[in-house]
Amino acid sequence: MRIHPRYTQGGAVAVLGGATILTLMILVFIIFFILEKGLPVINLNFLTSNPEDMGRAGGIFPTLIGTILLPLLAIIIATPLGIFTSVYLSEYTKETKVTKVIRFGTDCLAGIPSIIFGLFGYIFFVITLGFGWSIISGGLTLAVMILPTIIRTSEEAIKSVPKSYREVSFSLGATSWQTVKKVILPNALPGIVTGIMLSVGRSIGETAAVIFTAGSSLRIPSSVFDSTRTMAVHFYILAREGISAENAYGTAATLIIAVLIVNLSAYWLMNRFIAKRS
Amino acid sequence: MLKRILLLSFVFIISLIIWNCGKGKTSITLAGSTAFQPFAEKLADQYMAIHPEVAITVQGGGSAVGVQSANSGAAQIGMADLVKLPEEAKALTATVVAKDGIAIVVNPQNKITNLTTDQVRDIFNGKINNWKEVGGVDAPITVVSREAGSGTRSSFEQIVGNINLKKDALIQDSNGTIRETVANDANSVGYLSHGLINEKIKPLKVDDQECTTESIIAGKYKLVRPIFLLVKGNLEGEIKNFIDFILSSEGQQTIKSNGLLPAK
Amino acid sequence: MNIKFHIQDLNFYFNNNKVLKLINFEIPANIILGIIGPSGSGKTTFLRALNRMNDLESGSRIEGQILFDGEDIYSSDYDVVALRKRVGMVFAMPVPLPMSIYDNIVYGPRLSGVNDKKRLDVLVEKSLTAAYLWDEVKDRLKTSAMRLSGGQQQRLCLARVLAMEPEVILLDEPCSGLDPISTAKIEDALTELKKEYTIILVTNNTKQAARVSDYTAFFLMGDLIEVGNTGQIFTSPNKTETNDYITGRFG
Amino acid sequence: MKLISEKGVKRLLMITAFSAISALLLIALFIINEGLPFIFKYGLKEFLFSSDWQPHLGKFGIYPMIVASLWVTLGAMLVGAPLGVAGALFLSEYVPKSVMNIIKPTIELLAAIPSVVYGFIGVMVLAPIIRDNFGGPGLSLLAGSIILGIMILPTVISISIDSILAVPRSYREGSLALGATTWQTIHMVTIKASKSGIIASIILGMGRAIGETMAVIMVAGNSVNIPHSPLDSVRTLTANIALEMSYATGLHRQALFATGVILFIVIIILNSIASVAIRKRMVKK
Repeated sequence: MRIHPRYTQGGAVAVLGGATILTLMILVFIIFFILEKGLPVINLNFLTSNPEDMGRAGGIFPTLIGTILLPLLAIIIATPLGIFTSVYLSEYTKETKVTKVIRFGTDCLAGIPSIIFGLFGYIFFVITLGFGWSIISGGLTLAVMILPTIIRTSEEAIKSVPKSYREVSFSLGATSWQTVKKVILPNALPGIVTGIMLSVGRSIGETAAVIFTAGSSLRIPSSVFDSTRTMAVHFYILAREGISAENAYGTAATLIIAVLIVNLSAYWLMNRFIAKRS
Repeated sequence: MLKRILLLSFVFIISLIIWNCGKGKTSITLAGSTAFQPFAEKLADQYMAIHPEVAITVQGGGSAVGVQSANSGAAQIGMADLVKLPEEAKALTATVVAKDGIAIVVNPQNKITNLTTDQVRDIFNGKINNWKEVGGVDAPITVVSREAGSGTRSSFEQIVGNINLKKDALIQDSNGTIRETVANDANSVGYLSHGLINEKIKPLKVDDQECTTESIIAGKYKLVRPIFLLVKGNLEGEIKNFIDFILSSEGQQTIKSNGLLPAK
Repeated sequence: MNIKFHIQDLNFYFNNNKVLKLINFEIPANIILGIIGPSGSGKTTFLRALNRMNDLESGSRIEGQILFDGEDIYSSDYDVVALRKRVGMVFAMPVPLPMSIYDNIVYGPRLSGVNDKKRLDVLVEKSLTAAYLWDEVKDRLKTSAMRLSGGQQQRLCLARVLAMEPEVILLDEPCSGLDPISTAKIEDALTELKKEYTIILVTNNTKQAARVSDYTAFFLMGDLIEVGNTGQIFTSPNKTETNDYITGRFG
Repeated sequence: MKLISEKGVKRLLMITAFSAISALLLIALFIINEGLPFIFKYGLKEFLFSSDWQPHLGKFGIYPMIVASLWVTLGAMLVGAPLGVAGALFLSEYVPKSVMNIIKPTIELLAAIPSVVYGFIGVMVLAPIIRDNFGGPGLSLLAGSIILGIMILPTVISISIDSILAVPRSYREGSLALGATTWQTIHMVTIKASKSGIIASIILGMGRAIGETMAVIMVAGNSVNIPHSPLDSVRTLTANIALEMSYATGLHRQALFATGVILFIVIIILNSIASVAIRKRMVKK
């Protein structure tokens, strides 16, 4: 029996739409869950003052600084490394066993739990290299942790740039690097930005890897060799040690509002860049 | 575009590294037990208010990190809430700075108020599986325990004695998550630091002794575990001063008023 | 007559499939050479061999020599980038890069380090005019090239090549997707351009070759069957295969 | 004018590529170095196939955790992959671009929510629902799978959307012009053309699901049990490492790293199966 295409069409729209609505409902629920518990504690004082009385009172100012610095450092290190790696893999070498192994290895490392990255960073950066619990140890560890995501998403984005663009660019006398710079990367930008945003998210939300490497000191850092505490770690400590649920959710709510602003503005910037180009 | 981004990030990294300013204070780092971390932070704040020339940093990471980092020198003071210190800690000077009472808690809907030590043991070993066997409603018991190695669990098992935790017991790895689990399951029983009892959970009497600061200090309530500070070599200089401060009446008062018990 | 390309004993392989078999001939300067032949005859491969675009395909391999102004372009120290600047190419499908019309045109010159705004402006006008496109787009140079029609896009691609000021222009079936009017415009442009450039035009349309080219080469199954004066090829070919093809008996 | 020659660029890129890859290799070596000696000392067979995990008695068997890891990952993929890919298809094919520009960053926001927050939502909301409706302790394999499935949604959706949007419009137009409905076009053209990206999204999502610790620790219950139903409490390999690492010393610590080695092998196997299986399905279409 053959079902008329119109019905499969209707069915498909219903199933896909249903799945989308379910996904969005979950998303909205999670955001509301956090905001409902967290918004009541957020005010200017909460954002600008230091935690007091073990975090039960006061604000979260030092964690704001940690939350900005750590992921920023990680992204600054990992983004060029990741993009260059994917450019090298997709534009500068032929598809061989080696590239396949590298790609497979990258996929596998994406599944290593963050605590392992944390322990690695603790032994390697904190103790062996003597950086101590510090922004630099944490940033480097997070950078390694998000590398697989950036490499894979950038590679997919680069792959999706039409081959004809490359041919045209080469035929106009461009070198490989000129082609990469002027044609491939700009056209792969949306995909690369997705990878970066997912990585920013992952490093902002990370706890285990951060506690072991950047530490969880509440003092405002005075150099990259000082320890810091991110909002995620603050939430972790307040909630898991059962100190203050109110301030924990206040921290989480601040976190998601901040990330939402960062994400939306990153996309706005990207779209403006694309619009300006063409 | 690409060049500008690269240049900007380069400038950012350099400025971050140069930014280093105004050090030259004596600095002490504590690391380890997450349960004691907030207390250490508060004590450090108080100490630094009196001694502004000292900078104290407090890190978490767990008791194992406390032992390791005191050994490796990553921290001057390790914090550990282990009952029995491991081999690696033998070379460290250990000072008990606080104690922690362990409360056996159930959901507030549960009508039970008292268990004997034997009943506690049988419940956690899986010999008693239904609340009606200890005088409650007819409902299966959900046992919630801490992870193997945890200081709270070791002391709980040691003090109750002969515990061989039943296989399907739920495991949570922090006081906060134990509290949340018990608060959300009417049939559950767990144990946690007595300073964290709130209205969402109900502490039980053990052998008719209430789990309160007074009864613990009086030695009536038995479930208590020590919290250690570990230092490599002998106590001296600012490190000794800080530990002395924690052991002073002011430090001990801070510990007591925030939910732990004084060391002595 | 000045010879641009010497092709000597050229064999070409893709993954051990021989797609060009022992090609030998010479291409003089300032002419239009039309290359005809059925699909799969190797004419596009031959064209792409001339500016080494085949290098981009994995598994390509060459035997023999192609001399460009007397230099072997496949020798290991030959500068491919410089070659491609001298030998421009227009592809079968119009591929404007996703940027403005202006930026498309100056893409090549900018790569060679020309950044002077005035010079670029002159180049843009000159090459667009030569490609018979200037009047249609002169008021919207900053708009996206993707918004042009197919015929306009292909002329843009031609203008883009002209802006590099190459010596040779390779065209790979440039009119395959275009309407007769756009095709006529491109053909007009080509006839005009051969004064300054050497043009090699691969086409599926034998009539087009007859209309615009001075010389015509006929490829079949990787063999160069015949090459000669266009008039002679179309009126009295030496080989029966050529005759069969141009009279439409196969292909 | 040119600072670096083309050859120099290539060399530079090669160095970055290999430094990135060696950083990742270093991690692998680190785990193996810390964990492998234990496996030799304790015996691979006993370690892998014994169900007895009692560190204080010196018993280290991780069989139940291997089983649990496989089930939880499979469960998470069953929840997250279809929802994610379906959502991505719907958003990129049926929803106007302006709306998507809001929805996509918001979905990516989910990736930034600390996993502990997911954990608390699991304990406070999901576990009671499961307990009251299906029985069991609530903290279970099912709860773990659902929470993980939700957590991988941003990865799957975002990366899939990108690769679907990268499919040239002409493909779609070609199919629609032949009288195909939108769904037939998606089914026969779009999915095929964007499969590489969709596979990457699922594999990265699976990586996140296997590697996630905090949320799983909080919602899966962590009993060292071979699960007999989705309602049983389970402990995954990752959970085992994170759960006990903070107090582990000596042999216990080594055993946890050895768990990491096994986890690494499980990941390799799962990745191979996943890429082969997904590729096969995609090719069939």
